[in-house]
Amino acid sequence: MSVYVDENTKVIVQGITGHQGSFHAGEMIKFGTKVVAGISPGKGGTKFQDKVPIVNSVADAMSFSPNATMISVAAPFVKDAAYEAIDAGIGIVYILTEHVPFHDTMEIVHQARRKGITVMGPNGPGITVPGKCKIGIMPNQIFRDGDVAVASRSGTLTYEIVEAITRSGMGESAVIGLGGDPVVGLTFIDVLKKFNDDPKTKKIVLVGEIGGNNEELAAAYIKANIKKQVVAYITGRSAPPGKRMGHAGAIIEKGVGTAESKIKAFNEAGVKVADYPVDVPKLLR
Amino acid sequence: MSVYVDENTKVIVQGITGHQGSFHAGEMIKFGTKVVAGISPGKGGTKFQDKVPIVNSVADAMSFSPNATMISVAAPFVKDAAYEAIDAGIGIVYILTEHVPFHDTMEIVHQARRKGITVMGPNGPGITVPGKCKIGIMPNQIFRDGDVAVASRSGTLTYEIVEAITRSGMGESAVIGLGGDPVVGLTFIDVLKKFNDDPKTKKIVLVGEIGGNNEELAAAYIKANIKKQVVAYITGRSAPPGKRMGHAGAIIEKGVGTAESKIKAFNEAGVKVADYPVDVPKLLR
Amino acid sequence: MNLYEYMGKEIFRKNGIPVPDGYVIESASQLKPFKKPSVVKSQILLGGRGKSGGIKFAKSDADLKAAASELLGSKIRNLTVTKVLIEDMLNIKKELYVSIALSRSDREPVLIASNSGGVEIESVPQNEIFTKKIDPLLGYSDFIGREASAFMKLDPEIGKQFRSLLVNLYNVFVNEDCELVEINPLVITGEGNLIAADAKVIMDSDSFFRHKDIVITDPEKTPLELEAQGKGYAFVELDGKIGVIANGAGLTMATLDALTLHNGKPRNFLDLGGTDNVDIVVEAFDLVLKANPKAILVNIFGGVTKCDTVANGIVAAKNKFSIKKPMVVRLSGVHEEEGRQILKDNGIESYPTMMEAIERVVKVSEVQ
Amino acid sequence: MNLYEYMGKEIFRKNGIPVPDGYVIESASQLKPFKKPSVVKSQILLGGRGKSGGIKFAKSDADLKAAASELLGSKIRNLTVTKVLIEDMLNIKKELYVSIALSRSDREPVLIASNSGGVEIESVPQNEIFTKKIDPLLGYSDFIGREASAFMKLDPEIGKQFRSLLVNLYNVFVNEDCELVEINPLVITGEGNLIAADAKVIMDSDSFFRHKDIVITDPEKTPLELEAQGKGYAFVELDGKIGVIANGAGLTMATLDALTLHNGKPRNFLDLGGTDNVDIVVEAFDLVLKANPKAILVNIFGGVTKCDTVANGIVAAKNKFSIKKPMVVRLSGVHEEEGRQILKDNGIESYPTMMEAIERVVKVSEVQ
Repeated sequence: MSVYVDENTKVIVQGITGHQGSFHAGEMIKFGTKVVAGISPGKGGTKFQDKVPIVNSVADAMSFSPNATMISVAAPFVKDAAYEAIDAGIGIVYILTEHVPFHDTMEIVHQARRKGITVMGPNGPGITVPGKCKIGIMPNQIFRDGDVAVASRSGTLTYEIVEAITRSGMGESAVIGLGGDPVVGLTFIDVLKKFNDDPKTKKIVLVGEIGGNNEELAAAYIKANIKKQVVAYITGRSAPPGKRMGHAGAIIEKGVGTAESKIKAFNEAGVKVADYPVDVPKLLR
Repeated sequence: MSVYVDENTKVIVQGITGHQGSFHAGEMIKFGTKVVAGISPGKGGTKFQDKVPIVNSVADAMSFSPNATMISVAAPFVKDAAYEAIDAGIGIVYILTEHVPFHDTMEIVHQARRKGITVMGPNGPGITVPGKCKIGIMPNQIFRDGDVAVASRSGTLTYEIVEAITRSGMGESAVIGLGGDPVVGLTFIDVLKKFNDDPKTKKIVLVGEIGGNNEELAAAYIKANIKKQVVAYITGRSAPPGKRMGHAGAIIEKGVGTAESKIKAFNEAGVKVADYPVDVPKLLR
Repeated sequence: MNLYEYMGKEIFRKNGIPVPDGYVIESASQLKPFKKPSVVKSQILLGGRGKSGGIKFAKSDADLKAAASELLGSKIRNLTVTKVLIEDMLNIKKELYVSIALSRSDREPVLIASNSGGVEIESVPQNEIFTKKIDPLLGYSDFIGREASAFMKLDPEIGKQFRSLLVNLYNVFVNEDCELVEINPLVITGEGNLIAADAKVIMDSDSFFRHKDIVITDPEKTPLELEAQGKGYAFVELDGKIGVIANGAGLTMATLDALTLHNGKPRNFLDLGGTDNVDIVVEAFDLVLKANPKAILVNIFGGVTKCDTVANGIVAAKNKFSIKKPMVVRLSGVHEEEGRQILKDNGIESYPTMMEAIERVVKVSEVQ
Repeated sequence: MNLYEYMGKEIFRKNGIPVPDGYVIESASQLKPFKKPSVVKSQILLGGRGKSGGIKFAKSDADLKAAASELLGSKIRNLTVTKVLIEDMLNIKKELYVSIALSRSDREPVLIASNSGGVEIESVPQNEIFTKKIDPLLGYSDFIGREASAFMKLDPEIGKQFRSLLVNLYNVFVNEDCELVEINPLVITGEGNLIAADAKVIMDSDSFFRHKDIVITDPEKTPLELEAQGKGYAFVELDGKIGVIANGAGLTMATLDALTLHNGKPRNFLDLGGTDNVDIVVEAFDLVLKANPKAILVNIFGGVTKCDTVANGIVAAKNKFSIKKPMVVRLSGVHEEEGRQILKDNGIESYPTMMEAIERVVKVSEVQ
């Protein structure tokens, strides 16, 4: 097993007949991902692109032994779709959808944790292991097989950095988007553990942003546990303090969350922080 | 460790200043149980029987490192008390109270399972390991240290059978009441596993009753997994069919639940079933 | 506690589950003028009311009056009909089945649904029944209804109504603390609507402290059982002749079992519970005596309930009610010797073991 | 989305959380006659309103009129007061603090409470602050309130009111999809009542599909931001001079960062999102032009959004709005070559890397 997924990962797509679902399912198939079934209630019995069977429910898709699902349904229906996947016991639940109410995500994440299931997203680009499996919406052509693992809280910015890595002559062992919402399934620490255990991964890139304390916790974890080289980029340095979580947020996250705090934490953990996305490959020695 | 508890088990009592709580806490102390603290909101700082510290919350009692709690609060407050104990991470939550709505118990049991916590009861007599620890309301004087483990869905009837075992010259390695409610924390199978793993236990007695399919499942489990001698007694043979769960119950439990069904299942598993409580010791070879 | 159909339907109505328009009467004088073809349904807690003649149809005012008059006061399998429900007749296109029930072994609710309704669900083949456990910490979620609808091959419009009904049915199950909510048949009408033609609701009586708005007298209890319930006793009338007082539900049931195996038929089940109070014992005798048994057996294993307290209660009851009927008492456990001495001093026979007492009471009841 | 105090209090009132009697006005002519000593509170979304003069007290009708007239239309730290809340003055005995907030790292709500209210909670020592995570699958349970009350050393009667308030506060947090519900101060009155003297409520705007009854215009957005929101763009006005259009929130933010590090000040944040539609690009230019920047930077990493589509959009916008201001475009990724050719054919300069484009736009904006 590579990081979370590999060439044997069988993927279903909840909402495969939707605009986003069908486009990205098609791209995933082009990438080489084993898309074994699509879900579209009421359309069971038809096929996607004349090949992939469409069924009415995740329960019906279980005969294809899926290990992962991509959920691409409208935000109000995401919680139900995720519960359906968790109920069926699918190990990886990736939620493409944006604008999911975070109260729904909280419940999804807690229920998934209870059942030992990994949630990726919502509102993230998914996961790509070059040459093996892509689940999500990252552009197919930016990757090259290599030894740099990337985890990011962002979408397009991730592609920018991945492409810079690829252009520099290096390649990627895995690229994971955590998701841009206030509440998402994965933390940097979750992913760092996987990167650390993956023999193929030699170098690690973390792409963080302002808000929350995910980066600060990751920095402390790296200092204590990670021997592989880690490089970071933090976006939002120039953002005005404007939107905050009110006073209570400051208490919960103990005054952290600014770009300065995150950069400082990384520097203290021996993690070099790039000023520009394009600088990331230069810092990877 | 004996079955669930032993001489090192530290017990707290939620509701220690109540009528039932104080009486049984006193009896448990006489038995030799290490009662390390009692909970009674608003009475923190006082003592029970001039020895046992009383505190306001389970959180406050955690400084005494309890492993188990006895909940003896009025039925409407049981769910909250159980959640409090589970939240604090106490490994064994015994609920003495009767008339707890089973919807509350369902939630307690699911939450406890999620956190790896054992629930005993509600509406059961608790657990006794002679010479080591008693949590609950079984009369102190009926036990003798021995090698017979008893699990029962009943209260007083358990004492009747335990006393018969003791009078016959044998003794008990552990006695557990599952609780008499429609929904309880433990099944016979849960307890059989513990009895099987306990080196001191050589013989096992199950005291069942009509309703549900706990006994039938236990019989199948015994047949497949248990080498120790098992003897059973089933009460309710003479009960009129009167109270049933409606038609749906029959579907769920697939036609089982009668005394005949249970006795048949036990006989097929090689478990002798006593006609009268007093016959149990005679069947223990 | 089992609710009458009309009570269940009232709960359904409040929770957005469609039921036929209707009203309940206790006397034919309460009948409203005939408007539409109607069903007149006896309110008794029995399955198969139709087959037993408990349901009649009315196509005219005369029909309606005749049906109501005939049913009210009639006996159906030993139960007297005191209320009938008058409802608009449905244009039935198809009958489905749906219920949510407690699974004791899984400790969670189970949804049961079938395309084959209107018959006893036990008679429907397993492969035509959809079952799905519902996690009580999560509750109902729409995918469950989608799975059920697909299994039942419901057309999209009916499937939509069905899924919306399931949301409400689960709310009833949870909010009303039910052991069972069952709709059989759930009717698809000719007009394409889904309507609950029947309602079976069993509530958990332990939950009544949070349903104080509901004042219900358990329709399945006898007057004596209701009196006992009011006084806090677990008491069930049976059809034998030996009155029974014991402590603990299991021991009481074991006492009835042992009596039965000795060819002695119990008159009642009465569990004293775990109290140590003379008055509780006296009150228990009052209830048992009202059931008019031929003999009385008291079977006590003393623990929280001490034997001497019970003995004092027996003596007090004997004096208060001038009991002449034979009484056989078994006392064992805490304060056994003191208790048996008290009884002996008052001329009441007692035994240390259950078996001796059982044998003795069966014997004395036979000579009565 | 941050709610005004009066909106939060309306939600509190509906959910059984005690708030002072009061009403909101937008003009002094809406004042009701003076009855009781009152507080006149500017409805602006700023902490420390009191210190900034945004809260006034009225002990007479004349006071009231003076306070309302003075506050309405005044500016407090750059925000214009358009509404004031008139409330009965409380007889304050003590001030507490309580809130429920989302903890992003734990992905669950956290209860925060302190005996020291009425000041910024950040200024209260850690050991005087009670915090407790709440499991979203279980919700609030009374033991949490008991622990908090004991920590805060509330007397039993106030503790009871506090626990009942927490039940309601948690309901608000969940049912209204809040990121934060905060009461500071939570007042203990001389009469022994617990009353929410302030209300800070932040709702999750992604949840608005299930709060259709609530029609709220985000009070913190500028008119141009509201227009952009209505058109579905993530758009924020800033105080620089370089207009920015990029795709993806992270890339857009990184673009602003890079501009800033090059001493170029962005005029706005505009995320095109992941669409592949010429009109979306044209509309984005409309918004950015309304902000009147000195130059415009477009930074696209093509994926779902293809570079040639964006290029066509830029050309269309240039023609439609007759744009004369300097534009610098960076196109990279899917259909990059085609896109850059389209721009070249229309006399618009473009670069393959972000850094080149940043350096160029900073340079051209300086000469404007």
